[in-house]
Amino acid sequence: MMDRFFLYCAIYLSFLMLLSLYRAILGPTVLDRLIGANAIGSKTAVLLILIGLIYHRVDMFVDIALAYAMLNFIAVLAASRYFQKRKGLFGE
Amino acid sequence: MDIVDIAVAVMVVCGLIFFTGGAVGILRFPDFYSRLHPAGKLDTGGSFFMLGALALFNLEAFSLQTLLVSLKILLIVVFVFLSSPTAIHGIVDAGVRAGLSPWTKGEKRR
Amino acid sequence: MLWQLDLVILTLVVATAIGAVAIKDLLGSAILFGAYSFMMCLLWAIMGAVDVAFTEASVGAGVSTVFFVAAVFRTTRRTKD
Amino acid sequence: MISIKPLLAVLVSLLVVPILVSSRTPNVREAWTFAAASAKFLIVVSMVPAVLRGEQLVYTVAQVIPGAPIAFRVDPLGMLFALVASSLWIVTTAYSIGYMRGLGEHGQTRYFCFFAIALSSTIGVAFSANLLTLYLFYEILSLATYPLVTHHQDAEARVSGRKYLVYILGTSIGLVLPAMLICYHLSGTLAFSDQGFLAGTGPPQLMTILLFMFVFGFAKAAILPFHGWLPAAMVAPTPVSALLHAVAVVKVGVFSIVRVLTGVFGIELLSWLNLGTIVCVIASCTILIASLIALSQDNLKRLLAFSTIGQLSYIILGVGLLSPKGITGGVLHIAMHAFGKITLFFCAGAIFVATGKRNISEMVGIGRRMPVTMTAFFIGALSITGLPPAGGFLSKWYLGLGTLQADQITMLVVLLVSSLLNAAYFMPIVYRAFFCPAEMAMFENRVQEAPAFCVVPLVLTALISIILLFYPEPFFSLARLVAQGVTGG
Amino acid sequence: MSEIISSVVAHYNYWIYIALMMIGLYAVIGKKNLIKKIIGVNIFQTAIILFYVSIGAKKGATIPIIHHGPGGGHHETTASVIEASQYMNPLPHVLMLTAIVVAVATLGVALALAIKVYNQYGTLEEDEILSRIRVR
Amino acid sequence: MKFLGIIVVVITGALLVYTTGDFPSWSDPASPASTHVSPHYIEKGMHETAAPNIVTAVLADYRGFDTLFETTVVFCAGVVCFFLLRIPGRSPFTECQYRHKATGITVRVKHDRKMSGSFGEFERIDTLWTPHDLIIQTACRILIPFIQLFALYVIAHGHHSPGGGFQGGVILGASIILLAISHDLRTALDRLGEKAHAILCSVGVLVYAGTGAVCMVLGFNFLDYGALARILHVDPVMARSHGILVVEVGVGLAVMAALIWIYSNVSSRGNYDEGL
Amino acid sequence: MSSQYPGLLIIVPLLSALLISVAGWVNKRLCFPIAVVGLSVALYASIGLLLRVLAADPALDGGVVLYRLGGWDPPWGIAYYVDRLNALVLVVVSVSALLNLIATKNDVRESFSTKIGAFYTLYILLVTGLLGITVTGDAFNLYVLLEITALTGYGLIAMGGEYRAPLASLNYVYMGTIGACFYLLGVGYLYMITGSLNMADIASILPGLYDSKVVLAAFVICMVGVWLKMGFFPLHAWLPNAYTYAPSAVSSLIAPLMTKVMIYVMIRLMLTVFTPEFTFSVLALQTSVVWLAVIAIVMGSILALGAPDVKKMLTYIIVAEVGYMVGGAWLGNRAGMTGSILHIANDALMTLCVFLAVGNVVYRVKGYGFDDLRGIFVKMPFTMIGFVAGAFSIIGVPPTCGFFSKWYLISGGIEAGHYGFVAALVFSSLINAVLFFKLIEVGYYGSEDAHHHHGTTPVSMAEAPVSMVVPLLIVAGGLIAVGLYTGDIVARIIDPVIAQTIMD
Repeated sequence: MMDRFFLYCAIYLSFLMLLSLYRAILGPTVLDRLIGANAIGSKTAVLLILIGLIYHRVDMFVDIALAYAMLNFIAVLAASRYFQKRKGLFGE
Repeated sequence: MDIVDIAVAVMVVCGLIFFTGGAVGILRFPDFYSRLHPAGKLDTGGSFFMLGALALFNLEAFSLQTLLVSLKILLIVVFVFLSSPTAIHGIVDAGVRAGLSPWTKGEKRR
Repeated sequence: MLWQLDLVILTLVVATAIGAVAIKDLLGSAILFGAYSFMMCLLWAIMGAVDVAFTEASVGAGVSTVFFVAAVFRTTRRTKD
Repeated sequence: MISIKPLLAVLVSLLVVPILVSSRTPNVREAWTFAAASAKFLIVVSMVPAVLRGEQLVYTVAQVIPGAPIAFRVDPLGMLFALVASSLWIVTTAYSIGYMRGLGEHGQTRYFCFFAIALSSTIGVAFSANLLTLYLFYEILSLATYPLVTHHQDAEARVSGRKYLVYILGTSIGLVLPAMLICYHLSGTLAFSDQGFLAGTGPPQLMTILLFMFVFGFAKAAILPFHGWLPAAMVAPTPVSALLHAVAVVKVGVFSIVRVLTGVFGIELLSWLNLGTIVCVIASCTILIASLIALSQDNLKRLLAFSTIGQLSYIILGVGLLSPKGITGGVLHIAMHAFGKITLFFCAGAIFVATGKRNISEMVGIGRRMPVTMTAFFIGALSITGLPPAGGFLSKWYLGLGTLQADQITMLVVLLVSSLLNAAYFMPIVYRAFFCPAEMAMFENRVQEAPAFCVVPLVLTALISIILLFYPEPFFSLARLVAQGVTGG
Repeated sequence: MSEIISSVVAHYNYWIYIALMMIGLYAVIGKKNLIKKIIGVNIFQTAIILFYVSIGAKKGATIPIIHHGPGGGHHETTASVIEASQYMNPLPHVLMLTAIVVAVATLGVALALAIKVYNQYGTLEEDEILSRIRVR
Repeated sequence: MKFLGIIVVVITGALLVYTTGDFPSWSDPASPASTHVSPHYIEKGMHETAAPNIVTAVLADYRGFDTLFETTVVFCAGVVCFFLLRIPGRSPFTECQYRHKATGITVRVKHDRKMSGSFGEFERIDTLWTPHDLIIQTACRILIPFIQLFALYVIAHGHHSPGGGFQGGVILGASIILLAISHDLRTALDRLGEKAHAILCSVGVLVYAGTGAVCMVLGFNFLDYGALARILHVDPVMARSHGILVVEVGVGLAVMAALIWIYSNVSSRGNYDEGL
Repeated sequence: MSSQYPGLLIIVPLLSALLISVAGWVNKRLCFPIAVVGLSVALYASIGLLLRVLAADPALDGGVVLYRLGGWDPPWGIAYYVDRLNALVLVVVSVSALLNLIATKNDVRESFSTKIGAFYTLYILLVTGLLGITVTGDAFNLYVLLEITALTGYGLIAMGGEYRAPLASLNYVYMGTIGACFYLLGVGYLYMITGSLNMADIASILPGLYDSKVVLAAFVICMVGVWLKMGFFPLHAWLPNAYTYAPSAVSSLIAPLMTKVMIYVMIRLMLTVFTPEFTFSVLALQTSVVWLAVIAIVMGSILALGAPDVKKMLTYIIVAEVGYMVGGAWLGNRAGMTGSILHIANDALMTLCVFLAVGNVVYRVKGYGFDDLRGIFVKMPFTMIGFVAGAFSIIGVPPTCGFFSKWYLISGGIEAGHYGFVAALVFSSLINAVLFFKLIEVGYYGSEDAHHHHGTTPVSMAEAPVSMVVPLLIVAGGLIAVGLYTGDIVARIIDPVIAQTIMD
């Protein structure tokens, strides 16, 4: 029962990812894309745990999610660093 | 259907609502700075509720191992709480340095 | 074996891939490529390949996007297609 | 009989190349060249008795392809050719020394090295036991003579070098190689045998095509229309022209054609398919056209070149007659023409060394100043025209007999007409050299004979040309053996 | 209905892998920007990884890590009989770990090369580079 | 080019889709892939290598040779990036400015001479100086030790849960990259200098290949960890398990160092001056 | 010890590469000796393997040396299979690599002075990868090794100091990666249908599955991948630039070996994994592939005619040579396959010879345009002897080895009745002759202004150092020696390989 519930939750979450993806693909500026990607990332970590629960092997998936949570923001930081170094938003 | 399951379901639904809000906010808010708000707050909150619920659910069959797993899930929450605001801060900083001006009412959506 | 989730994520993956290739901004491409690898990671997890998912998670989130951003930073964001 | 002598005969001049390269003074270098030439000649001569006894010396170097090893076989035809080439090398070496020193040419070491390599491959062609080995040495010869032809390294040499390579390499890669492979595919072997190995292996049309591929493919034989390289190659220093374009290169071409006709196709197959006539027609066309062109030449060496083109086809004509006498005559003509033509070239070179003149029109009255040279020239011309007392008469005689034997009267007419033409382009030179009025002579008193190194060889070859009429051994016996072998009688 | 779904499910993964692969291939052939091409190459590689992992999936099986006792560590505590059908096929996973690593390594090298190209020509567009070469 | 691309893509895609008709259906337990070789790994792997994570067992033992070269590929990438991009010698700036963090005194140093001794108290300020961002730096300073700890856990726990040398190595490398991003490339390189990570990279692969070579010296085949039983005084199965661990450590080292190497070259265009 | 030869073959170079990498940071002078030692051991091991394989009785165990890595039995672990075919390729690879290493020592020391450790590391790893590809019996392992060679190749090529090198290398990255991925995909198809990755195991399972579309697709995809990697004609676009703009020490390693090893892989796939029966009778691709090869040969030759400099010309010749070998292998008869295998060895040697010579010229003259070659015969006589030997071999002049493989290829074409292929081979020989004599002429005649009668203006001799010339001359001598031993090589090494399969 709970499995089914979690499965629907997961599908719903992936639907939400689609919404964020819309922003990530069409977002007018790069920073909007960045927000979209970040949102996708935070949902991914949750989805990983959900999948682990559905598999009944959450002890195996939790490491992945942990690593994910740790590393997810490196990319975001890196991308934001791009602008901190006095490079413009549009073009060079 | 014991009490824990219900609690878990409620928390998960809460988390989903947060996430929905976040997603809709990211989608619908007019400009970059306002979109940061749902991205920063609602997603973090959603993660908190969802992960908390899952940690709780995991504890149902209590053992040392499941406790460890639950602690790890909580650790993820901690990490999300630490890293998500930092990331958002970085993005805001980038936006400011890139010279993006905030949206004011009446302007076209961006 | 979660074929329902599998179908949804697969569709997302294709959308992300098209986006990453089509966007006329290399930094955006790099970011979307990061998102693409998140999706891939999920996909591996769904199909039960935990080790692959772990690798994809650490590589996609931690390293390859950073490399892309660094390379774009050192070259240019401009692209004609 | 297995013997390493054929290999030695090939290798002896190759082995001397490193010594030549490293030798410090010209004298040492030339001494070594002489030594190699003599050694080669001795080795070749030492095999003559065995060949005359009817034995064949065989030596296999490497098994490269099943049915086609790199192997040597000494038979009468090869022996005859090797004897001519190796004996003339000695003479030419002496002549080269005189010529090159006389003109102070550059790059003499290179010249002698490639000369040695060319001679090696000539002997290799002569002794090759199968088509593959023949092709191998044929190619090496083509490549080794390129630096000799283009020795002057000027614009003219560049043009004629290109022409040379295009003709020689183009035909050998484009025609001979595929033809050889088709032969191999048909019969599974490439080894020459007296009766040929192609009989009964393929349809007549294919045989005809193969024949054309071979005859035109060995472009060194300068059969029309693949003759263009030969006059062009006359830019080379005269000893090169002499040895290589009167003896080695062109004779290798002719020799290869003869080898292929007799050893690959076999007389029987040729006569059955009536291919001999085709060969004869091709050859006679070449003879007549080349002689006519020669008539209009003013440059002496070019004239000699066109004469060579015509004379080579005599040999092919002789073999193409497919009659024992004709083959004897053709094969004998290899030797006779070699001695006659080399004399002529030597004379041309000697004149050039002594006077710097190249054109016939400038040689009026030269006989007074250079009597020895011009006498030798006269003898050579006689030999080429086929008149006694020179050796050429003998081979022409046999060729004539061959046409009768083969019942090809047309060919006899061709022979006679071409002999007349030969006389027509040679005799005016001799006449003007000796009998022109003194006031018309274009030379001053200080012109005299070329250096001794130049003169002695040409006298020698002229004498041999005469001697060969009266004592044609061992060439005559060898030629008869060849004819006996290939016609089975 | 369920038959249609099952037949779609039976090949859906393979179609998607082909779609991804073609996206990558198109990016490599059709795009002119060098970094876009690198992204294309990477998508191509992940498509193949997707294909392999799809091979390895097995219905009714769990992830290829054997259930072992809570003490963890010693093999004596394992359940005595392990059925192959309980666990997923580990081999494609192993292969794909290697493939991912290779992909990352290739990515690094390709980016380094792209930077070098940019240093030399000042642009990443292939046609501009070619015109610059021609001018030179 | 675009048109050609579309044609090629459509044709190739159509051919590939055509062949999917004969594929065994997705996740079919009876497909050949699941029935020929892999059951052996699943059923015997645990008994033969004492590693519950079959993927690790196959990766580091059954197909350990693949993994050796996989590590070598990463090593290669590091060397290639260095080879291509690194500009040897001093940075082009002849004069550098350092600021003492506590007092704010600015020191000029000629020819990029290193500040001796208490370098940590100074920070470099010059045209390439990056803005000082307190929030990010602090957050990262807190997070990095945990990330590294977790990475070590992942390497060591590869037998029992997903993870292993490669994943752990990537996380370790990523932590240092995070340091470089949040602070400065120079800061990261002060922790782990160029020479150090270059040598570490090859040492990592050497650990792996050396383990195999030790087996060879002991008279077994290359990478046959059973040979280690003699050295470690355990039974061959446990020896295999330990062998896997040693190898994973090597992989982790190599991957970490290689990623840092690639990052520092790519992000600084080879002059190791200023990172992203 | 001798049972460990296959292990030594790969491991010692690998270890030496790692040690070089360390030594590059400690003491740069150690790099070269370590590299020499590593490759010498590899050479020793490969010769040992060849002898062992030759001594093995084909009837007994198929004449195959089996080496189980990690001690696991083949379908589960990775195993090396060494039979006569790959023993031959092994020897060729290790000999060429070692000679090139020694020959280019001075060049490398001058052009890569600061990164000498990295250079030799990549060099040895490249050779390791090539050796591994040759020796491995596992389809996936081959992919990994392929990537090693590719990655090192990318790095080495881009470091030429040439203006266009990085772009050429980057294009190579795209095409090489796509090619390797196609190969990987093909292996995946095979794995899906057979469940195995071991080549011998796959070969034993496949015969029952010949009518499956998946096997067909696997074969075609593998072939496309391999063709991409070897630069077979329509897929060759990356090759000329990459090989031309590579530094000369690298192009003389990569140009001879990379494509040849890929052709070996193709032949291995055709003969061992998919049996000839499948390749030639089930598939209807044979004629079209040979025609493709014909186009490759013709186009390669024509493009070579229009090449602007020496190296470009040689690379287009390589494109044509790839056509030779692919066409020969796909003729579907014994002679063609023999020629193809023989040409792997021969072409490796002659390409090595020519590229070494060009490397020497570049070392002295600092350029490889046609104009840089003026009067080169006087300047560098020994180098040019080597060059001419290699050129003759490529043209196909007996007794150099190039002639004999061409012989087999042409006779295969005649046997198969494929006269287009025969004509293409002859045509390309002629074009090669034109090309090389163009070069030789330029080198022979010296500067244009020397028109006067007695030759050229004197040019002083400036030969490359002995360490560069001697290996070149060894290779040049080897060309003739291999040519003379063709019979032995074919009878003892190549014939048994083809005999194991059903091909007549």
